[in-house]
Amino acid sequence: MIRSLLLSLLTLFGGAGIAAAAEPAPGAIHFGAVGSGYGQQVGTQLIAIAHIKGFIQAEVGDAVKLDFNYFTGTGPAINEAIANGQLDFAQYGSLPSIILRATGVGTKIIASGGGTNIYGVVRTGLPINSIKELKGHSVTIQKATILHWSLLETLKANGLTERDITILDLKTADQLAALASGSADAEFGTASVLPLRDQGLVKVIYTSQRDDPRATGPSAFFVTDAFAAKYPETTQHVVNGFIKAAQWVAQPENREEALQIWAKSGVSYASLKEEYANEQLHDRLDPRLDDFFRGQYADGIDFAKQQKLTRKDVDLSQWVDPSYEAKALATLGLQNYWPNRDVNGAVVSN
Amino acid sequence: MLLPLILPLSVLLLWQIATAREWLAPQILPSPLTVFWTFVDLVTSGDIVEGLAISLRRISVGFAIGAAFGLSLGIAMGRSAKLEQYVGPSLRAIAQVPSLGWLPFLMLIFGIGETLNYVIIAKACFVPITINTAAGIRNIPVHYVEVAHVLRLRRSAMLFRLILPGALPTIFSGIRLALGHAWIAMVVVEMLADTAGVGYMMTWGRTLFQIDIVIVGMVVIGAIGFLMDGGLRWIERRLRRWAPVHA
Amino acid sequence: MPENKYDVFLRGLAFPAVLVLAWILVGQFGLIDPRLLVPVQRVIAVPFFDPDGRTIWLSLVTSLVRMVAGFLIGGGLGILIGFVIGTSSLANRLIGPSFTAVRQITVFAWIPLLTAWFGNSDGAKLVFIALSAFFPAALNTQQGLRDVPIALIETSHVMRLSWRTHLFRLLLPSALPSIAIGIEIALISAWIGTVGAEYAMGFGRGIGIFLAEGREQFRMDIVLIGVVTLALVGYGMNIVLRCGLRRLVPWQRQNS
Amino acid sequence: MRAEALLDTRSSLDIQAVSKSYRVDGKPREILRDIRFTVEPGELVSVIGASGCGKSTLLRLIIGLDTDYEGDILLDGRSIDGPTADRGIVFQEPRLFPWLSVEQNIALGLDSSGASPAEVKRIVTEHIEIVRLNGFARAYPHQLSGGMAQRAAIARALVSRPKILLLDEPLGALDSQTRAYMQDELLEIWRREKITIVMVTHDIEEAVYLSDKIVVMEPEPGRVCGIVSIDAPHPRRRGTSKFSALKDRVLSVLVRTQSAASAGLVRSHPAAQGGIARRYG
Repeated sequence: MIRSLLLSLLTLFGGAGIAAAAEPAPGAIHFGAVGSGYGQQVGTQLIAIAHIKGFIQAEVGDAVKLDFNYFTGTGPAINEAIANGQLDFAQYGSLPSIILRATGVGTKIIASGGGTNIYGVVRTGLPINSIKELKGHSVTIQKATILHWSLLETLKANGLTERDITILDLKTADQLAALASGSADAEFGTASVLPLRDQGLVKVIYTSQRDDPRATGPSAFFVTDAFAAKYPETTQHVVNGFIKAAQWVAQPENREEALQIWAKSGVSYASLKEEYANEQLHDRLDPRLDDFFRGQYADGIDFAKQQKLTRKDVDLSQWVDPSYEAKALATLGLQNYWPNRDVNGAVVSN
Repeated sequence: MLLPLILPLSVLLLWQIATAREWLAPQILPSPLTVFWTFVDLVTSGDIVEGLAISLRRISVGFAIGAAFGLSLGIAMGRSAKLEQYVGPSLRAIAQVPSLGWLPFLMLIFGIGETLNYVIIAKACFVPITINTAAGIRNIPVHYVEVAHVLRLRRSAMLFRLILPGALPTIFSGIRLALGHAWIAMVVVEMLADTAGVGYMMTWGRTLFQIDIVIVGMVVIGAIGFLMDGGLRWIERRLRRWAPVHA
Repeated sequence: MPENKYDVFLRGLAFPAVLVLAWILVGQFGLIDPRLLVPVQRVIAVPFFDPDGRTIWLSLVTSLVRMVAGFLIGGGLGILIGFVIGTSSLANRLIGPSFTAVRQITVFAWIPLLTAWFGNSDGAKLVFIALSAFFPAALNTQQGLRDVPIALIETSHVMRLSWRTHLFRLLLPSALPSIAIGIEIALISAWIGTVGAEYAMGFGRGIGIFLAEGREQFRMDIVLIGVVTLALVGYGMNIVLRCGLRRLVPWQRQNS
Repeated sequence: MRAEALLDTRSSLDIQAVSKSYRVDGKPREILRDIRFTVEPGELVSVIGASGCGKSTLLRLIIGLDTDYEGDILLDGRSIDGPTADRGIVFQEPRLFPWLSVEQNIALGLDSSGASPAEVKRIVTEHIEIVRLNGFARAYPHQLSGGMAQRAAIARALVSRPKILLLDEPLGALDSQTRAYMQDELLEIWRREKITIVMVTHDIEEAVYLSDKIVVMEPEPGRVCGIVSIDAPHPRRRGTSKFSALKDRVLSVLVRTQSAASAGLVRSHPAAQGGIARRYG
């Protein structure tokens, strides 16, 4: 009531410029994503490109302050921040977001964030060269993350189950210590394990990119229900910016600059280069909410239920809201820029 | 008297109202009933009992090791001023570094697992017990020491009749401090770098964003801390029956 | 045996000196994997020459500011609550048992709840630091007031002192040594709380995050310098407080 | 036969030109200067003087707590070296270990004797009777009155059958009634145990009432300024004119020295009391 009153007053005295706008612009928009290491406040995802290259700022206008937060605490930390209303948008891995959704905190999936390559490494000196040989050994991961999911998926693909190995649930830094001290024989991790290999501590026996693209860790871009309800137009602007960032990254001539941007986060340039080697960023960082994306998320939801990570069911169809993305693609004329993939990642149509 | 119950009950009531009226999202503040049923679940499923058994075993072993070393070194330092001058400053500096600071190294040396827990808990006990034992012995009134000399007490009598009972109050507050520190250190290690125990259960609750599990963990940790402290007070009272009772 | 202060000081240095020497030797002969036990000179150089290591200065300042803020809030509230339950028997019966019960919860166990409530923001950290400082401050204030000699309280009653005089001439000065100890412990707890909060909550700057990041990147030199800094700040604070508090309570005899 | 047994339990003490100084702030400060007197076997000798005259220091030298002095202290002709079983001491405060019961405290006196537990038990029980603490064997020190605690301390000093008993103002902290009673107890023990006693006191009446000989000291530095022999038989009657005359004699030796008259005796008493009150308050 009061706000609409104020609004009409504003319209009266404020002039015609914003008179037509049905919604007031938010003073600031808060974004969250996973960050790492020292260096600047920047991450290694699409959102970081949108941030540094100013795609979103350009869409929402300079009057709106954009606040980007990169969390070292990964999933749980972002969940907590969303639940506390500290974030309006976030890009992070599927499992933590499923856990949050299951508790009933309102979010919408508005774009895919692309996949993260997952590496399986073992301590150097151990006679283990394949996933099958992990049987009877201890593997360290952080539970309730895409790494957990990826490990179990990979085991399944190799005819092993959770019971064939010992899982040590540790945070990244502690995983290093566990490997270095010999408490753990193997680790499933992201590109952050590559420097360890370069130091000669571990050898890589598995990468999802090479061995099973479906086990590549999915991520998504979210908006909170509260924000989307209050600022539907701004939400659309943000998604437009996000898609523009994806389009920019997809162009081969920008690859080098993108890697440089991500390297500011503290993840080494060499690691990033290797993470995306032999691959088009166009394919890996596909923002489309297609069947492949939905398939991976559905897998994640099943997994979370099996592992008793969630108490309530998550209905994916209620959760994914493709309308913003569709509108953005139409606005930008990019309907056919990224192909449709089936659940296995194969291109079905264009 | 009902007076002490007023505050907890009104907090509980406010909590219930807050959740019933959804002042706070239930994900952030689950209702007291949810917490209660989670507690029942965790007890009947054996999760809590199992976690507690692990935690209590850790604390017993770690405490035993730390106390044994602490008492020995403390007695030696209390009796030899020279040893105290050599070791004392380093020990007090070590006391300034919280267990959290040691964690990175100890993890590399001992790996992740029970040894690490024992070492950290033992260290948490060792420092306060050593410092307090040494201080307790040094602060035994010189009056009594003179009596012991005049009576030419043997070494054993000196230790068991004068030094230990004389230093007992100080040693005991060291032990209580040590057990408190040990409990904290253990919860910290379990929360940060372990895969079992009550502390891990809480971190897991945080990961799953199930705050009811977190609250249950807090209550359990508080209750155990309370019982341990109460138990030690009781033992101390029994050991100090010679002391006049304060009104 | 004449005890020269200088001699005693040197003896205290003997043990750390042996340790450092062992460290240097181990490094020289490569007895332990240098990735785990970084050579001394590299650790010392880190805060000055390494671009990642140099962030320690900003981290340290951030942590100190955070600590002081949390300490002021928590310590202040602690003294207030301790004062209330230490002087009013009604308040003591009303709040005392709850206070004792809540105190038993290891401060660290609050972190998951605080992060759920306040996120990983500075707010959550501040609350945690305040909580760390609160309990020792409250406890020692209460104890100090409870231990005011009955004889003096009776004297005050007999002289029919006004509440103000009673408070400022008897209660506070008498409880001051205990309150001072409470402040000392509260500040140390606030420091540990600061590092712990940063370490466990992540996000932002601070010496705890510096440490956590060093670990995540497997930079033992950074971890080592972080821990040393942490210890030095704690030790330094202890010394400063001892001197400061000694002035605060001039009538108390100090045992050497 | 009987005479030999007596000789065995009594000791003589010979203090020869004993001097003692401390270093205070780097400067030497003389505490005792050229102390000389002898104690015959079985004698009860009091050392009296104002506070600060080094009475207690002297006792610490005799018992062997402090061996850094000039001159000689001979016990039965042998110079002493550290505490031994043939000398017992009772301090001004009882100094009972608060965590031990009365009987455990007394048993401490036999710790180094090598006596069997049964023997210890027997001797301790016997001495509890001597100091009339029957029924309090298992009491803790805080449950005893000042007089009872001091009797327990005396028993602790006696169990090892010392040849000489040193008393450092043992009754100083007691009220006057208990004190008078304890003086008689002490005489009784002295008589029964046939022991040599050296007692430090600041109470002239007490010295006159108990002693065979009174060594009068003056302070700064502590010196002997006179030795008064009391040859009256026990029990002595306090009110008599003879008793008063003896007191006057001792007093006259004391007042001869300026410092004792002005600063010493008059002020020493309340000051000592104040000190005690602080300690127990």
